[in-house]
Amino acid sequence: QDKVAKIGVLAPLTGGAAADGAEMVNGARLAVDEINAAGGVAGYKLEVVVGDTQDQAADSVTSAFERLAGDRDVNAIVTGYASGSNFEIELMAEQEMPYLISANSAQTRDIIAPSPDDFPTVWSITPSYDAYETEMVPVIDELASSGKLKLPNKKVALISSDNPYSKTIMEGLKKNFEAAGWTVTSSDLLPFGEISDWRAFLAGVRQDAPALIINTDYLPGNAAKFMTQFLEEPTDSLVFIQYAPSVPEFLDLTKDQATGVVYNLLGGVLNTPKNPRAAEVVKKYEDKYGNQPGTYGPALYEQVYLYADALEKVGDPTKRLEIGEALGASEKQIAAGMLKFDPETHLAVQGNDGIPIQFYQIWDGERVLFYPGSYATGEFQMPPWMQ
Amino acid sequence: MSDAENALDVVELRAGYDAYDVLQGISIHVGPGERVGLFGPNGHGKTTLLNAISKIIPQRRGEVRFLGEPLGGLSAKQIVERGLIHVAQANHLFPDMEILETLELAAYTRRAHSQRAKNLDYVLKLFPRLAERRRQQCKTLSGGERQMLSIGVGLMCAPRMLMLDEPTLGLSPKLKDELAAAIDEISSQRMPLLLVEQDITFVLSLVDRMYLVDHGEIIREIDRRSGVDHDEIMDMYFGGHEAR
Amino acid sequence: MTADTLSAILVSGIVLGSVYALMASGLSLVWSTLGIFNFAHGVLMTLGAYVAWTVSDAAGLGLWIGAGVAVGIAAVIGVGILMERLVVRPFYDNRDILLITVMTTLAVMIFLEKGIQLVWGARLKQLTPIAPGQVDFLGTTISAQEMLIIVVAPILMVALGAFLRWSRIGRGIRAVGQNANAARLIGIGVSQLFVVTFALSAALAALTGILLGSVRLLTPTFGAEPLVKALIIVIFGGLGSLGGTVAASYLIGILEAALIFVIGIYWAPSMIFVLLIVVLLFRPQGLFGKVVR
Amino acid sequence: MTAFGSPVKLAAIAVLLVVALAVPLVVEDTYVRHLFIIAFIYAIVAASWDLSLGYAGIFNFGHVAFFGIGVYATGLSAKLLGVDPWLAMVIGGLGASVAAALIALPVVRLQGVYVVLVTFAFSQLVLQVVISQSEVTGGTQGLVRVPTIELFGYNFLRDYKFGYYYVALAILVVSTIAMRWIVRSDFGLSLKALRDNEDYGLSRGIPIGLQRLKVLVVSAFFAGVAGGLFAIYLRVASPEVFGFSTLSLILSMVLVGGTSSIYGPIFAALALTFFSEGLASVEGLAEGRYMIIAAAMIVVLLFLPKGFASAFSGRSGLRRVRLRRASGTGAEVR
Amino acid sequence: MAATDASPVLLEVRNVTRRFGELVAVDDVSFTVTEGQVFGIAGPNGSGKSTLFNVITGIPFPPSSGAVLLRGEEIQRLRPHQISRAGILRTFQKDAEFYTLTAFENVYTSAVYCGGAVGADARRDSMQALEDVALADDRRDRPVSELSVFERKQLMIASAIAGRPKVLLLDEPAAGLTRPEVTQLADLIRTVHRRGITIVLIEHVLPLLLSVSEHLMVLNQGAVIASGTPKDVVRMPQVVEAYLGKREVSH
Ligand SMILES: Nc1ncnc2c1ncn2[C@@H]1O[C@H](COP(=O)(O)OP(=O)(O)OP(=O)(O)O)[C@@H](O)[C@H]1O
Ligand SMILES: Nc1ncnc2c1ncn2[C@@H]1O[C@H](COP(=O)(O)OP(=O)(O)OP(=O)(O)O)[C@@H](O)[C@H]1O
Ligand SMILES: [Mg+2]
Ligand SMILES: [Mg+2]
Repeated sequence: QDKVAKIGVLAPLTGGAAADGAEMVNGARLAVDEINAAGGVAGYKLEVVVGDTQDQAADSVTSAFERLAGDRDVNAIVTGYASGSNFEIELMAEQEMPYLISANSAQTRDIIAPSPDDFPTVWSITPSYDAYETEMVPVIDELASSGKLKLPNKKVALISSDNPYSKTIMEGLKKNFEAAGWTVTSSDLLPFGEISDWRAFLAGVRQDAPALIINTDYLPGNAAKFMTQFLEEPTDSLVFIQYAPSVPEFLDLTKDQATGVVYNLLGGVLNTPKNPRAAEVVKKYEDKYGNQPGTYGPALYEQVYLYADALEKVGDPTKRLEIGEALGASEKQIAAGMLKFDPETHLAVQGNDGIPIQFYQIWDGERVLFYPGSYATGEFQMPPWMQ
Repeated sequence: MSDAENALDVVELRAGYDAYDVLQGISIHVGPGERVGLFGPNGHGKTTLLNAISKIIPQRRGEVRFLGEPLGGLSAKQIVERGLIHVAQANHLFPDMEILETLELAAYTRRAHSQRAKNLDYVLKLFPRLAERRRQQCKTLSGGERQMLSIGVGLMCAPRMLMLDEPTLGLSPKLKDELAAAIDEISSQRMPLLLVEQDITFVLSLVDRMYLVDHGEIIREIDRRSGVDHDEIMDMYFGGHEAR
Repeated sequence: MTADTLSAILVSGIVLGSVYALMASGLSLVWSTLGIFNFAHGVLMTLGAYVAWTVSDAAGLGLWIGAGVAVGIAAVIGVGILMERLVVRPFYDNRDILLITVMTTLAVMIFLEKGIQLVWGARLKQLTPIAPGQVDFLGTTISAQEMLIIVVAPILMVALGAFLRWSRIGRGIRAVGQNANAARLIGIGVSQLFVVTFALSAALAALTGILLGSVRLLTPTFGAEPLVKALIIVIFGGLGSLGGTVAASYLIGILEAALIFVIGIYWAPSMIFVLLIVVLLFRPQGLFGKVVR
Repeated sequence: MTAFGSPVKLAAIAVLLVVALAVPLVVEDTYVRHLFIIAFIYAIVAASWDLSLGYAGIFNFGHVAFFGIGVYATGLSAKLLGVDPWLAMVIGGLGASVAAALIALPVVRLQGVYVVLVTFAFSQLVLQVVISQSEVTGGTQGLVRVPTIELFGYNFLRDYKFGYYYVALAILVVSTIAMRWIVRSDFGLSLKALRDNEDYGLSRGIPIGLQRLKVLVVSAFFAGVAGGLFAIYLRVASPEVFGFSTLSLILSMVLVGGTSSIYGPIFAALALTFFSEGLASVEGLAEGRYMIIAAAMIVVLLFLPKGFASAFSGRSGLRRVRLRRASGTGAEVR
Repeated sequence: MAATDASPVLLEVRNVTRRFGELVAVDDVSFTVTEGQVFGIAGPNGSGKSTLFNVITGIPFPPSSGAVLLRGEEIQRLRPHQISRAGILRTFQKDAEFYTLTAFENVYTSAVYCGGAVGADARRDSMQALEDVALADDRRDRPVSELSVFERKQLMIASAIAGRPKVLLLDEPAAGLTRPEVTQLADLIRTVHRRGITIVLIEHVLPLLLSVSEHLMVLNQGAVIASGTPKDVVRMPQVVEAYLGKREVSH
């Protein structure tokens, strides 16, 4: 009779983010089933228990956490994201609960960086988002200088919705573009949530006809609308949309309208022949659940494996501090790249030999990875409306 | 006692609110073309009786027949279609509707609809005030005007029998007289009438026969032709505590 | 301001207004006649759109969109009728019917919303437009589906208004809401009309959902934002008047479009709220409500 | 009607109180204690909402905003201004009261459902302000690491929620007593009177505007304090508190509990919290559980249209059978 | 206790008009009520009697123009509850009560908010008022919704008395009552009057109106068409024509 080590999964199963939540649970289950089929770890069978974070309100998250933590057999918790603020990190630290998290790495860093030693069990498999702000200009420059991208001018229009993720990126981009000598023609902020009408913004854009339009709002529905309305009267501009095009249904919603759109990802699945792990995970997921995963399915899958490795090393799930330590020492090729943690921030290390930033262009329903060159699966092309 | 000829037969009817019966098995009848009064102190079940007959509240036990047909299985709507019309006590009608609209709406059943124009003329002639104010909303009417409209609405329903619940409530003396004359005229065309009223003079001027109600039961039946006058009735009822 | 921007604002305002009119009129129908605020109105929209999607989308049955529209509306009418039976009728004669039905319809909303999530999942979906392509309207390009909404909304509103004002049943519906017992006494079948009203309102909800489902994206909470907008418009327009509701819809639609242009999309909704409060300070009975005391 | 201090009721409440005091001694499970704390907080919000919604008949849809203002006023003053967290909770209450006074300006002039619009618009405005002032409030991300309370050096953080349980219970008991006192006072009577008939109330000298203003301010204070406790206990202030799910959750506590009752919403808050969390631990019921809860709420209202409160107060949905009917015969009245 | 011509004026209505759009419901009406008087008002349906009460009390609306004076001070600009507190209390033609409160609480509320009494005083005042109307038995603890028509009318008057009125405006208190009840009501009005409360009475039930009023004013179409002692007024042709009809009036 095997002993049981339960892994808590915090996931928004109901509410607006339920699609993400389902994927998180699926990813974790996939890994747990596999590990158990292979005989478990260190004499333990793994088991998933789910805590529903609902709309991610503080009390829902805390209740879900307390329910998981109240179970003696739960000695680790994994999640894509549990709350907008990541406040639960402190609860984890108080109980010395091993906690692996994916999104909101800026919040994670803000909480952990001032005193990393207080959070020995909390680790983020997503790197710092700084690269979102810093990498854009060099990549565009490279495309332009290689002649793949012909820019009519050096103007950029930025738009973001009012959430910390999008807003921070937009502000960072603005600074970097200006420093590089670009003219930022607009940098509007929209309320966060569903936006069905982008026409007011697009009307302004059409007047300036900037070479580059960057939308950092990350909701896929909004992004789909944005593309549709942009294409009603397109301008000679490269369109970049943050994160949203990486979500599987973005392609279903926009169909051929998405061809030519550029996006980038940090900590997303690095699906390229150079990183076979990614293809393997994605395939397993598709085989089991019948649909393509986004970011969170593979992320949770990897988190469970990281935990299993740590458990293997320590041998006893109740030795939480040791498990936390083992987690922090991980060095592993995962679906998103090469994972190792920065002891100062507890975030994954970013970079081409760590978790790289990936630039994609959508082309005929395919996602073409064109940067960094070392991982590239194809070439950037001028979008159809610019040709 | 009852026969198929009767306009209305109520046999051993029980009805009430919530858990208790107000009507403890009441029996009355209205003969063909007969005018019958119901008289009794406040709160003793007269309104409840009319409500139960017209199915505003359920009939719990007993039977009600209109023109020989049992009403047990019918809905309030079907009863109105048969022509048994109940003009409710202090009815506030439809607050946001205009007078004319209300009257037109009142001819809702198919049968009433076909007589709409004629009845409307009659009502507006009977109550010229309603004609003057045809565009005024019901909720702004004065007490008496609202009472006129309630009666008018009853008439618009093309009644074959009328049940009036305190029709003179809040009417001026002159209008009361006019209303009595009008009711007299309507019912003299052999339209049976069941009249609930506290103004004993008014009742006596109109009915052929009356029932005295007390605690949800009939305690006495009086035939007008036997020549009682209102002081006697008052005596019967209130044991000498007569108004001056 | 150029003629171009003016027309863009106007067109976008008319589109918004038409959508609002469709949403609000169904809500207002039940509210202003029966005195019941149907919190589930938004989720009925969602349901109609999802059913239509299942029937017409390639991932579902893949039938013609017309079949989707028909089945969607029919299904939602059925749900509307069921709702009336189960969560409204038992409280007819209750003095607190307004508050109780707030609760019961809220419960129905939660029930259906979670049910939709269970059945269809949380991923975004989009309906095929009934009218594909784009058209030019007042010098601005919009999708043909939006044009369809612009055309359909006023036609439906006029029809509904005429129905309520002039038809026997329409007048009966209004009467029932104001005084059910008085309505019974003139031969109106009160429960039948409650059902008719709910069915009509459900049909409007479904149609709105289907029209909107190809302009916006479907999620289980698709109907929530429209519900809030409709709530605001119905009250603002002045209770008990369909005309007021429709006028308020277009007014707020155009105002919103103009505000988005002038102060941006970020503060426009708040500005509208501020304006609403200010207007109510001066017209406590709503914009088009009549003062009667 | 409330049975004024009936001994049975008093005894029942005393027993409940003793049980409530004993819970943490028996229940060591942190999770259950946590649920109690959350239920206590919502109970205060629901019961205080009933002051304006049930007793005064004001269609106030902004009560959750008062709660949210309490959350933020407390969170901000404790974290940014370094106010002692105990005091910060009071500031939360006061902040909510000030907001209520502001919103009362239009509300007292409006009739019936128009109040819904203004109060709802108000809560959306507050939300918008909170989100837009992200330098201060943390915007959509929220405000984390709100300081926690301390009492004579007692550490509330690693005691398995023992301390917070009693703090929440104490605040609940004190506010329940205060609210019961209010509704049974002359002021409470005048609120019910106005709800029944405004014009008649005016004709008996009751100042409508002033009473409404007072009840909004007072009920907001309780909601604000509850919000303060919420922020301090969870150590975070985030904008979801203004959201529709919070609104519908607490509204269902009020309505299922029974309007015009203080105890009803409190019991409903406990029942709903534990019922929904109980279902949450059943495998595979993530979405399904809300459907069950929704259906259960409808069933409760079908059998108890006046909510839980009517089940406790002898006066259930069924009216007392009156043996003596309303008198009115000439013989009786003399 | 009847008022004499020498009694000081308590309530004065001066050129009061109330319009509803085209309609002039109260048309330039002026009259005075002296201290201790029982002042009757009659008139056909819709002649503006209730509207007159409305504009005097400000519930629910003030006059379009004109002034209302209580003991020589203009009050038409006060807020409605202040007018009530100043001593003008009214009853309503349609049912009006706090229907979820008990009879006692109905009266008590008035004693507190209008009469300005507190605590034990308010309770004593309320009990006294209930005794005055003969409702002080166990019916006082019943919710109003369980009281009969007549009991509600008694209660309405009790709650007015508890508010310590200077002048009491009664709008058709006898509507729907049986004769013995009307008699009782007349006695009740006399009792209240003896307490020194001035009364203005609108009534269509003539035996009541004529037996208690000292002065009678008749309105028609919003305007005063007659004013004087009841005996004189009921004989005036315009009154017979507009209001009484062919009816014989015995007094
Ligand atoms: N809707 C109701 N719910 C509960 N009880 C009621 C209701 N309506 C009337 N009653 C009670 O039923 C009894 C009979 O009332 P009903 O109205 O039938 O009397 P009535 O003889 O018509 O008197 P009135 O002269 O006052 O109209 C009364 O005791 C009354 O309180
Ligand atoms: N808000 C209003 N809008 C329009 N007309 C109104 C309004 N209120 C009252 N009226 C009209 O003003 C006139 C006077 O009404 P009022 O209620 O004063 O009559 P009344 O003399 O009390 O009659 P009754 O004896 O029938 O009660 C009536 O014709 C009435 O219809
Ligand atoms: Mg009656
Ligand atoms: Mg009147």
